[in-house]
Amino acid sequence: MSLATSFSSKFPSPLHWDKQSGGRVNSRWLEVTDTRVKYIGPGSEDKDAASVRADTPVPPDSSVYYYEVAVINRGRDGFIGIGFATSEVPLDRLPGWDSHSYGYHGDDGCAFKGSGKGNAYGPTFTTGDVVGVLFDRVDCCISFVKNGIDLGVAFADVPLEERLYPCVGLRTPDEEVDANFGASPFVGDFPGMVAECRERLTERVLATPLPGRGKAGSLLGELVFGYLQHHGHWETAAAVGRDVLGGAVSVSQADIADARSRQAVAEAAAAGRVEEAVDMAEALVPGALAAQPAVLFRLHCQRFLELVRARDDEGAMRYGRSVLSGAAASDQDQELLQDALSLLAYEEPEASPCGELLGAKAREDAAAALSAALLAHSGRSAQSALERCLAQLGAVRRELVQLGDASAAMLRFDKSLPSNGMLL
Amino acid sequence: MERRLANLASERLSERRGVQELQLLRSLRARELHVTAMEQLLGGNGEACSEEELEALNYIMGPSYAVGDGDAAEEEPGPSEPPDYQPPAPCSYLQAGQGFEGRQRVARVVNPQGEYWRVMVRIQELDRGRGLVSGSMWAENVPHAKSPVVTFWEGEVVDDVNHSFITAKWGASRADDLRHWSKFQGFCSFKRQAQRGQGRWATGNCGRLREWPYIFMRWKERFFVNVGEDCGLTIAGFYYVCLERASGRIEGFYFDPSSTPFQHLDLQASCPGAAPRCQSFGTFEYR
Amino acid sequence: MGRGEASDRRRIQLSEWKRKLDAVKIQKEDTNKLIMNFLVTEGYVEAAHTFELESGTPPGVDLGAISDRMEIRRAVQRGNVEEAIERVNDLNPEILEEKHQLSFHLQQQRLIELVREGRTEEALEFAQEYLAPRGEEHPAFLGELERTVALLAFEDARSCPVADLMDIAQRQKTASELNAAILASQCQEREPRLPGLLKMLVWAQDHLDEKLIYPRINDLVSGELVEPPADH
Amino acid sequence: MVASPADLVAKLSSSGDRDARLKAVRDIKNVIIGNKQKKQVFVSLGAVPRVVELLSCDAGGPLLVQCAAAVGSFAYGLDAGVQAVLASGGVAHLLVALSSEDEAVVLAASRALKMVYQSPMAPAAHALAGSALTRLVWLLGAANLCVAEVAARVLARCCDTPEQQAAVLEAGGLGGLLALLAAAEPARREAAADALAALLSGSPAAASQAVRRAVLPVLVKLLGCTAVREGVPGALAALLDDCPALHRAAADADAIGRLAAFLQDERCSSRLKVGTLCALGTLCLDYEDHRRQLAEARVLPQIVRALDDPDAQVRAAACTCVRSMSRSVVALHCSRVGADVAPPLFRRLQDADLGIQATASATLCNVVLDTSPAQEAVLAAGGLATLVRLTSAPAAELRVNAAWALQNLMHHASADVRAAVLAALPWERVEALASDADARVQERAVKLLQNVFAYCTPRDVEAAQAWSGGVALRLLVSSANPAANVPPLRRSHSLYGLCNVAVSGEEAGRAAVMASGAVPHIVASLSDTDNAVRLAAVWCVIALSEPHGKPAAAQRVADLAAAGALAALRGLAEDPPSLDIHERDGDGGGEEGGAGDGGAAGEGGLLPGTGQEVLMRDEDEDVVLSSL
Repeated sequence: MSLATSFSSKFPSPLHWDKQSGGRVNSRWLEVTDTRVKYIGPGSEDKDAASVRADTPVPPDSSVYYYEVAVINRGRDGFIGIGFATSEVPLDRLPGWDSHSYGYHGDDGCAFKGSGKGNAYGPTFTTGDVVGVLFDRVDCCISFVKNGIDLGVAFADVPLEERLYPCVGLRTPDEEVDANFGASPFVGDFPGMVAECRERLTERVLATPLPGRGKAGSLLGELVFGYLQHHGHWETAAAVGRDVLGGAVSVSQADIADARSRQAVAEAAAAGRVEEAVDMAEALVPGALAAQPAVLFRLHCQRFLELVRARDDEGAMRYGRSVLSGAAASDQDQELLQDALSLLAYEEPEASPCGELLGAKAREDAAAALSAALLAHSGRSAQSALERCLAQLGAVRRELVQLGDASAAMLRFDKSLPSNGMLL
Repeated sequence: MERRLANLASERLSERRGVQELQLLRSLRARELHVTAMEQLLGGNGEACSEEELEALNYIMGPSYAVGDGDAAEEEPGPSEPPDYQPPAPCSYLQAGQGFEGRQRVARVVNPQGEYWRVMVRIQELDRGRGLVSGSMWAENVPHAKSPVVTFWEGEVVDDVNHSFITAKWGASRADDLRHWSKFQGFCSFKRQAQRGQGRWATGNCGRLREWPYIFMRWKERFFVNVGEDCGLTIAGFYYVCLERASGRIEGFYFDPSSTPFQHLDLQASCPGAAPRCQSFGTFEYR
Repeated sequence: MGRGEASDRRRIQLSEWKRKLDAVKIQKEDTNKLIMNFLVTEGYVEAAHTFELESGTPPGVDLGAISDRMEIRRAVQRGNVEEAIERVNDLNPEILEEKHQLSFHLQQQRLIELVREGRTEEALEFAQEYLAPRGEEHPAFLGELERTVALLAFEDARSCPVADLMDIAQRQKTASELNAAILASQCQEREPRLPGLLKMLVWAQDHLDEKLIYPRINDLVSGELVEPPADH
Repeated sequence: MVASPADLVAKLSSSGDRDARLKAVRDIKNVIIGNKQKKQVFVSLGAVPRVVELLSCDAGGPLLVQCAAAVGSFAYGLDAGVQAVLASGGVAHLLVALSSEDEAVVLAASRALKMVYQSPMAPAAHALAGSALTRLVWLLGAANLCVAEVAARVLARCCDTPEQQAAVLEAGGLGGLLALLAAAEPARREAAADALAALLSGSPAAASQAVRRAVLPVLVKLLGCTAVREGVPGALAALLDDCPALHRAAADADAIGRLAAFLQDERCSSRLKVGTLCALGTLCLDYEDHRRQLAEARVLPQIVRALDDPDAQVRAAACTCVRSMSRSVVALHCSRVGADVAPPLFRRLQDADLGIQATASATLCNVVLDTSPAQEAVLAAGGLATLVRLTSAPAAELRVNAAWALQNLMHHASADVRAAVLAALPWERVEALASDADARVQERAVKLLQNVFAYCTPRDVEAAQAWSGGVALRLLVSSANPAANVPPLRRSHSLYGLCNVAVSGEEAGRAAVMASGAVPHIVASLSDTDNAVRLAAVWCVIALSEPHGKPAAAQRVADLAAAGALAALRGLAEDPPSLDIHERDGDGGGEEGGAGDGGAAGEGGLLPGTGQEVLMRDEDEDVVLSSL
């Protein structure tokens, strides 16, 4: 059913009309079978109208919802209403007559919203026509599509808190319609509609002004510069400082030296020369490790792992007992320790469940943790401003999506990024 | 029934001779439908319907009392197949170029101008497929108008396909429809086939309108051809119209909440200079 | 009202938020691509080259094409409009064919440069030969045309009422108009992606403010998290 | 500063020195790009053929690229340039270049072709050899979207004849175009839609429905997209052409309103006007409510003005549009078509372009109807004289329209109009039309005659007879003769003509018809196989048998009976029960209810009834036939 929503939803999507939804006397004027509805009442006057709701409302987390209704028979007068309504709306009138109810009517092509009097909207529709209904929760509007052609917005400012159900109403004899909730291909170009909605949204977002031009007058330049410097791409950083920032900033030799030595420490750790790394770190930023027991513990573990890796089981045992035991402060530490020790139980520790601890990844993590600790201790952040911004963006978006925000769900962060999957 | 038929036949036989009579008799026998025809020809003055007739009409037009009464639905579940309704068969008097002459009763009370206008109508175009008809209407000795006032109207033919008896526009309620249609005796007498047709011919018994001796229409004037909107006349309303196919007689009632109710239109198919029942034929086509 | 709102919005403390941040994994290669994309679209070819060497990030597009574009831009900035025109036409003849305004501005710039070099004779000839006809073709340009030709009327163009044309800023203007046109013709996005992402961040934070109280980044340059204000 | 144009041109064909030539071409290119005046100079110096020549000789990539660019520039924005390029066979060479190995050359050639094909003067690329075609189709999928777009633009010009369309489809153009239709950039989509429309136009709508339906929404969307709208209306018109099923859909999407808006825009280019007017013309051809929408859009002044546009294509398009509008009384009224439309229409009757004359005269057929608010204006503008003149026009199309217009003008003609027509139209012309080489004209002549005698008085009939020197009736009789091989349609109208004479001419008229030797034809026609003919014949009988009860009528009935009329009529009555009998009873009943005494039904009472009989039987006809 994800067909009918812009992305697969954890909520159910409408599948068919709800026979019972009527309740009131008029429901028996309708012959409801699955997605088909036919009017069999007297059809004399407005009070003979009868509507039916879908089994479930529009998934609350869908950004764009779409369904189609094929008019099988216009019946006597083709008083057919198609649209949405909340569960509170009584079903003895055509959609659009009551508040919290929206309808497009076939006989006059008018759009009704909470009133018995409609506004001129689109063409009339009749036997053989297929009418699509698009609920765009990003722009908070409902529009209709006739035989694949977009008729434009019918209702703007639709309050998103309304739990709208797809809804059709019939009014004169022989009127019959069949709905397609996505089970079969749509006549309208739904993916196209989603794409357009996304474009509109992206445009709006890109219209947001960027604050703070930054010290050197170029926010972007500085972020890029900071990033390059942070990761030690000195040459590029220099080039950016010169070309982008017009020489307003430049790479200080001190920074380079400082970073280089930090890099050396990290490299040592990454190469598995843990002791050496620790000593270098101590020399570089005295007290940094003492200040961060977790990191220190991580390094100890790494040391232990190196011993295991070197198949120096005895050494490992000894080291484990003397240094590691009792050094674990947090639960995470405990966990790590257990896994690490478990390695001793195997002939081929690499092949054991915790084998990956002996991989390069583990080393790099340790190295990363170490250099982060050093940075933190010398008052620098572990991440560049740019990375922090991106992380924030990811976190905020995730939060929005979880809160069922239609727009955020629609925004393709990955689309605006070089590679897919990032931040998602 | 049979007796009346026989009477009529012999009555005519006594007046006529030869092949023609024989043919007439044969033709009369040939069909049961004529019974109805006989009845409405012999009986029924053209005035409004009786109470019981109105009741029956209610029934036809979709009974209001039936709403909410349960068994109504049970006893008559809607047919699963949409019935094939048929439009009225072509009629000699309903085609492009056909003229009509007569008068419209403007007011019940006599006004200085007199209570009638002389009216001429000409059918301009007929689109059977879409059930559309259009034409122009000349009204003479209209208050404050030296020359005849000419309007152009567009109409719909009640054909059970595109248009039903229920107007549902131009400010006409179902009650208005009922009240006006009922003024046509040709409409009242169709209660005899009445079943629940909800404003169309009885669903159980389709195609009646095709053979019915009357054709029902709604004429809506669109604009004044030769005078301005300020000519003191209104075209806000529309006409309920009933054409008797056999004789080419047209009756109509003007409906406009804000005008004198039931202004009555009474026209006869006419052809300038032609003897009765004679037609002369023009022809034009859009290019 | 405002208070009511404030009170019913959930609060997320720094610690909890940090955990959420840690959950967001940012691949270095992605960020590198982002940087490369910035350098490329902005046309910092040299930096792009260096970055490719230093980080091993592929530039994705043919740096040659960019450097063409850059050289064209620089040509204008240097005042060598003729060279710029020739290069553009080699790159894509449609650009100057279809963008009358741009090609007018280039010719205008050409005149300005001639004036700058004091080649008044040529300038005059050029104006008649190349600028005047365009004025006739596109009356919209007439005003600008007259201003430009006015340069020739003064002894010292630098101190005349239309001296602003002699400004380097004028070159810049023409250069960037040209640059944009070329980018457009290469159906390459004019904007790098980085600003887009930052705008998204601003937008998304504003959006989330309606629903939550949480640590924000208010100063993008520093990227510092700001504790949510304690509510009382 | 570059060398003088003359020198440059000279250098083009300078001795073997390739680099010199390359430089020359490049210099020329750089001078002319975006510079109309310079183009003019070089064109008049004969540069184009030389550049094209270089293009043809395999001179290696760089030179080809420069040449292609130069040719493209020449072809852009300057008619003389386009002509020069076409004349020197540039297109063919560019098409060849498309197949080059060198991508740079392909790109350059594509761009050049694009420039060429932006001009309406561009040829229908019938020259396309199969290989070039397959190549183009292949290029539709080119990674370089510019190339793909160009391929589409060129293909759009390769679809003039069914053969070409077939060829493109054969080469698999459809798939490629549909793919391009989904592209992001409006320009590409427009190119694709344009090509698709061209590819489908004229093809049986049924066959291409699906594709058309797929294209329509894109085009409609593009209507709203200012960037590319130039070509969109034209494409739309082509797409909607003889595919009424789509007209509704298009109108649903408010196509009419949007198109009309284009016309209101002062800066509306000729190309845009042509496409828009054509599209509107197509949309308003069949549907009354579409005409009304257009009328309500209040752009008639613009449309009428377009009738006098300097650009012939615009004039033609405007004509078709006005013609569609004029096909309905309401539209004419609502859109205030009236006096103002007549003069330009007449100017168009003098138009150099025959097609325009034809459409203009066709439009006239509609605006001369007595219901048309423009009738007076047309007559005042000397319409009659013009129409009469056109009846002897060499082009059959014009004669048809002239006769048609006269027929319509005569329909329900007022006394004045009737008199005016008879005065302006010499009887010889009518005879000429009646014996015209073109059958359509003959038919119109008879219908005209039918109208001459319709709805009028005995004096009118006399006048008409006098006008024809008494032979009008004879003409009708002869063309009503079932024995002569006259198509049924014309015979039926001749019979109506006779009927009209009898009805309008009253006693004298009836006598004249009886004496005209028409009776045998009428009676024979009563049992004609053609329904319309029988119907007409019956009406003749009815007319002749009136006024019943009068001895003269009785005599005529007797004569008709003697000629076998009654037998024939009885034959008609012999058939399964149907509405007719009923109707006839109604008729008799009318008598009883009405003034006349019961007896008055008489012979006439039966005969008209019998008339109705047939009248009411249109769709029972086959049953009748089987029973006859």
